[in-house]
Amino acid sequence: MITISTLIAVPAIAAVVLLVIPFARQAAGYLALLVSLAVLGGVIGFIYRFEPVAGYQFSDNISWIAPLGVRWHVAVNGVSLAMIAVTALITTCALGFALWAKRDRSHASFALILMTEAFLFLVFAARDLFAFYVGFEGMLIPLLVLLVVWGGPSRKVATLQVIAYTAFGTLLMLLAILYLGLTAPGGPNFDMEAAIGRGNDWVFFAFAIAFAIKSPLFPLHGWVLPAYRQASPEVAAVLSGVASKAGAFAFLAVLVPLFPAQSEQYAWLFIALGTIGFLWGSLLAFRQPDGRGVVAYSSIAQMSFIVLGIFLLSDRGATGATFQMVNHALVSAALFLVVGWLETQVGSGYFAQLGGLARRRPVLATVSMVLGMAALAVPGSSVFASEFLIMLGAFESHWWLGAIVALGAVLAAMYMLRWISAILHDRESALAGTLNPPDLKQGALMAILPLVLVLIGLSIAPAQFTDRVDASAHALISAAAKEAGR
Amino acid sequence: MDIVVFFVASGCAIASAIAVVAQKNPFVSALALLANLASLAALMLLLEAQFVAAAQIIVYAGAVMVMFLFVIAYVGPRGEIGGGVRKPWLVALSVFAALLIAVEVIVVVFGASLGAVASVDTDYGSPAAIGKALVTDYLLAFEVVSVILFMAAVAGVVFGTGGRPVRLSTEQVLAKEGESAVARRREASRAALDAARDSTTGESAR
Amino acid sequence: MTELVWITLALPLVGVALLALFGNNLPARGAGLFASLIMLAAFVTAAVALILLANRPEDQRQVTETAWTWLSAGDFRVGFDIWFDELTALMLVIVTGVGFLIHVFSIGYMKGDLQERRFFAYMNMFVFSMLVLVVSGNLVQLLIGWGLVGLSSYLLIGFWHHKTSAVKAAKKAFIINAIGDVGLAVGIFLLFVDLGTVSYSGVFASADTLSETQASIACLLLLVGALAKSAQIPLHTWLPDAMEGPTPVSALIHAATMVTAGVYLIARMNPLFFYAPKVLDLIVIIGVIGLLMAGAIAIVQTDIKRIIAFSTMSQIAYMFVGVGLSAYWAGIFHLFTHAFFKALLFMGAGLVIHALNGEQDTRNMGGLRKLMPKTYFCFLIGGLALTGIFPFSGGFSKDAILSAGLHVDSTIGWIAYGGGLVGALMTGIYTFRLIFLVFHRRLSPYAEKVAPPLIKHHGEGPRSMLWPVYILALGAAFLGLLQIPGLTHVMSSWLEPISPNGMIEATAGQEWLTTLIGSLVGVVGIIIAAHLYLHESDAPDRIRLGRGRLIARALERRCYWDDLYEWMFERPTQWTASFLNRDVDATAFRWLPTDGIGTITAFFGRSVVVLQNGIVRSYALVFAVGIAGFLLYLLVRGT
Amino acid sequence: MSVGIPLFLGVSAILFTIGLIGVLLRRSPLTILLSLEVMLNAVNLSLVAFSRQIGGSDGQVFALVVMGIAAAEVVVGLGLVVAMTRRSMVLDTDELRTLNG
Repeated sequence: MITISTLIAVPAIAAVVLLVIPFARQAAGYLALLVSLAVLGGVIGFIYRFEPVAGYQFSDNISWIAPLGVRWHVAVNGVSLAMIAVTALITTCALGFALWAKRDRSHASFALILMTEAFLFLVFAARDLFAFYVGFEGMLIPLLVLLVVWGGPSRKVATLQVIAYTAFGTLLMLLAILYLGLTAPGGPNFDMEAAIGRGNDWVFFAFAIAFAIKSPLFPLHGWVLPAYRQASPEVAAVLSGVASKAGAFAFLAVLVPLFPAQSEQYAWLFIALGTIGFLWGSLLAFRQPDGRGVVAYSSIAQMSFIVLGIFLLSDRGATGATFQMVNHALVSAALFLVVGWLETQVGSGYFAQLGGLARRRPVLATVSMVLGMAALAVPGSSVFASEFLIMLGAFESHWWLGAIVALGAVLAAMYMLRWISAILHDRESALAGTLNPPDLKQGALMAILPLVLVLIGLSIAPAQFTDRVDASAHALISAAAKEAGR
Repeated sequence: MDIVVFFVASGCAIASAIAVVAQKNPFVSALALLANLASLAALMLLLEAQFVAAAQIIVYAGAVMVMFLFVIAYVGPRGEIGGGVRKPWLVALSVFAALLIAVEVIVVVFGASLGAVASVDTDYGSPAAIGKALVTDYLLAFEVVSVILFMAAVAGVVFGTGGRPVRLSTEQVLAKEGESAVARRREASRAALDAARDSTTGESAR
Repeated sequence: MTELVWITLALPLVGVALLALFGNNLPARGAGLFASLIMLAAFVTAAVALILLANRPEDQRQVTETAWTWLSAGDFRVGFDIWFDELTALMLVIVTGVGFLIHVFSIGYMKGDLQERRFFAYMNMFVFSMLVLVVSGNLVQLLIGWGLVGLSSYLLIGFWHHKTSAVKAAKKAFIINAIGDVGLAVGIFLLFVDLGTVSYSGVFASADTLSETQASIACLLLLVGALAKSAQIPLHTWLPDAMEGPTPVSALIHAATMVTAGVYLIARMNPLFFYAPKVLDLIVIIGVIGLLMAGAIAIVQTDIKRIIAFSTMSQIAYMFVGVGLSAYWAGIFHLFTHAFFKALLFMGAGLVIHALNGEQDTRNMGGLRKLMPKTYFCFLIGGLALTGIFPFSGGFSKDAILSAGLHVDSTIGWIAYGGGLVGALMTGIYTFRLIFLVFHRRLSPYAEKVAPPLIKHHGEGPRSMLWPVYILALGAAFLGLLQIPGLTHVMSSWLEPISPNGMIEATAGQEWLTTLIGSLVGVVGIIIAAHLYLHESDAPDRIRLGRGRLIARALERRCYWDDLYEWMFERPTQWTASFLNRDVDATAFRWLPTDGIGTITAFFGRSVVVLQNGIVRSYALVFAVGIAGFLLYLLVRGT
Repeated sequence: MSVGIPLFLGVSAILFTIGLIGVLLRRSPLTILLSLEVMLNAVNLSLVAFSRQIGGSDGQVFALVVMGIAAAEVVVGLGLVVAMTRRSMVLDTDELRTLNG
């Protein structure tokens, strides 16, 4: 029987092969695309075989580093499978976009994207703290290389900022993991099951800070803007789409189940930070001068909102947060690809140099409009469904909290409308008028369209998604919810 | 008798030490140091350390001071630089710190009772006794000192022979560069350093 | 029967999909024709469904059906439902019927625009959204329809997106409607928390378990949504700006259907509002203030579409008064007749604008009666219906609302009655001011230059534009006969079952009395308008610049609502956001944790670098001081 | 033995202080080296005095070692002075500030 390990191994092996053998661009691109499509197919297979109420499935549990008690223990529940699926999809689209954009030294860039995918799979599937750490830290390596080699003009500073932030967080987490693993009763044991409830406040916060940086949660979001601005579009898509979800996912699937008491005790803190971050990011997105800036701050807002949903420690909050993670991954990845496409065509992502692009470009207009409307959670969209659940959860815990975050949705409308009209509407800028960019088509469209279609599909029947993850999400928060007496 | 010798010798020692420190001309300072060494040798004789006293005279006055005088002669009038022209509070602090150390030591010395002085036989302080100690208990220290001395000699040769021998008097040097020129050069290099630093931080700030 | 409803719902969606995917393969004309045929089919199915429903016995006229579960989490489940009863059926027919006529009208109106396919796709999408809204069987789906009509409205207001003013108006409409959506959403949260359900049947069944406070708060929140969507005070400022959209859009969305959704919501949720009598009173008061204010503002406007827009706001305020008085059938009746005569007026205005090559300023019109007699005739019918002159449709429906106030016979009832009559006077004034300015008087120089050649070339408009106007004119003239006081009761008896707690219905005597007074007041208004505007005179300007100048200026600035919001919300938000972005976020969160740490360290390094001055003697001094200090420490410590 | 050991130590302290003042205040490297000699000799005196106090020869051996080290230090110091002179540098320690931060 095929397990999750296979899913992790395939892109990893492909990455190594691509890295070592200097394929030509086309060959490397199609090979990478083929691999990622195969992975996507595998994931779909897993989704069909998945039993929503059966807990963790498709597991492997073998000894890995015996003296330390580290085991290769991977398995998925509904939440992790959802994240794996969205990772596979976004990676495929990012590869497609990279192939279209014709990067130099492409075989290496494809290899690194696949490597990121493998590490992300490990993060989402790991049931052993050490393996989780390997994935959580390891995914940064290809991402940073992608950022620093294929990024924009200030890529080095951006990379330094990312390193400064994440190194701080993950070092704390490493200490916490070592503490939990080495103090396990009966010899070193890094299995997550063995760590449940054994942590103290310091260990809890060491994890929380690492996850908050990766998410990014409100006061630790400083690395986001430079990184998202400087990364090449496909890397920005992966970074904002799924790499940041690793942080939020870890809150839900690692922090809350492992530290039920602390999660309950400090839930107010994360709810407060999530609320502030939601409003903060929304307000700041409203003032950014460029397409990427708006998406970056909207990501900060949305990720803070997701963390808020997780720490509601309720069914609605957890399911809504999971759903929102998937939705936001799709939306922000697609938005970055669209903005990146614009940059390749117009040479600038700044609003002052865009505008009026809806004329004669129906495909671009439709795609951007659908994405923009999804991003501002127009009722009926899947993003609306997930935000509705989180807000309902917030309202159930405190009515005023629900009211505040609901008002935040108005801010989302403000900045997304500004994004839409600055790109599509009003007069054409001089630059866009002179360059007269073509409509979105073929290669780039093929990279973006799957994300849009999945979003539309999820909008038609969000329950198809929520029914599959509801039980898993509930299981993850149930211990902490029990602490709260809920 | 001893007490008279002690006071005369120590008075000479202190006076000559002050002369060493205060004299503008290094040549005079060196001569004052000779006097100081001699007075100390006398004091050591009072302490029945005959060998050390002799070594003091022979090694210091005989060898080290000669080297000093050679260098002073080599350097000539350029070695004559008056007392420090520094900020008054630094001078005050220096003197204060030094005097504080003196007072503290004296307080300790006279405040603590050292107890009875050990009685010694005539052998004490003789070359034989010292030599025996040097080659038995303190052999390692002895050898280390000799190695250090050797290395110092090599270093002296290296320092003394490198560079371009230019014979310029202090006045000439001052005329060539001038105090203000030195100051200006210092300013320039500092400004360049600052500029370099600002440009690096500025870039990363962007 | 439910199959027909599903088909009605699906048809416009199919239209959108086909137009979006294959629109480019259609000829420009074909898109309009296709969309209109879709609408015709939808109208037919809706009408058949209505007839089938009417043939059922009265106690079986409420059908619900769930297609699939839309969203679930824990014990929260909502389906994609239909809830088909008398009110839904009526709304379906209004939306598809008026929608069909306006689609046909648009074929002519939008001819020559390069983006007709996009226009018709948006129009079909709007109809779909509106149908989702009215057929919904639960509050979440209502909210979805609520949001989707807002989206369609945004797209259509900003249809000419190269115009900055249109884009701005579209954004404004969307954001204010988003505020309304939030109010509605929070109301839904509250109902779910209190009642554990969001379906209509569940809410209605357990509404009596709510305390009055709970019911009032929930109703207030729903009301926020209704106010935003229906452009009522204080969330009305988007509607006049929304006239930036093409005229058929104004007719369909901003007159006939979408803006009346608030009335529909209150009528639909009446079993809940029954438990919040204070909120109902508030609705009446908001309605009265709104109808007076909008009517007064309409008197001073110069843009033909804005005058009609303020009139719309005023008429919806009447509907609010009606539902606020628990005369739900009267509110819906007015909604029904209003859909006809207001669409008629908008389309008449559209004909005028079309004939004047896009001109909308009434000062550039005048004397069009002779050039466009058919339009004038239809417009006059619409104007009389709007003014509420017996026996035109608007008169019956408006008087039904006012007489309900008389029937209630409380302070609120009298406020409604008095306010409504004053409003009727204003309605007469502004409606006929508009008619006189546009159709009477002398031809303005502009109109004289532009209109005759255009009209000579293709008449008052293509047949596709004229026929819908004729049909609407028929409706505007005669639909009131459905409910002649004391004689016919089609409306009130049809809508009776939607309110389990009973409705207010005035006696025939009260209604006739109101009809008499209302018509008289309307005629007085017409006379005043005729006195001031029938012929060119400086009388209006004398009032405007003379004694009434303060009021006139306030009205021309639309009572300062826009300025108020700009200074209260818009600018502070922008300032705060700019401040946070430029000064706080950039320093505290982007600079401080990375470069900031380096810079601060370097700063401290540079401040202690003084010690490292390179002078060896200084080091010796520090050394000496250290030794002295250490010895002192040892001495003082003893030992 | 009529003179108390503390008196020797007191003299030693005074000499040490004088030397220290010289090191701290004078700018000429030659004078500084001479002042250092004064300090070292002061210490030598106290070493010999302590040696006498306890009656062992350890202190004296230590004093001899100090002398050796002092000689080495003088060689290096004077070598530096000579090197400076040969490079026609100003013989002023305040001007030697390449360590300036």
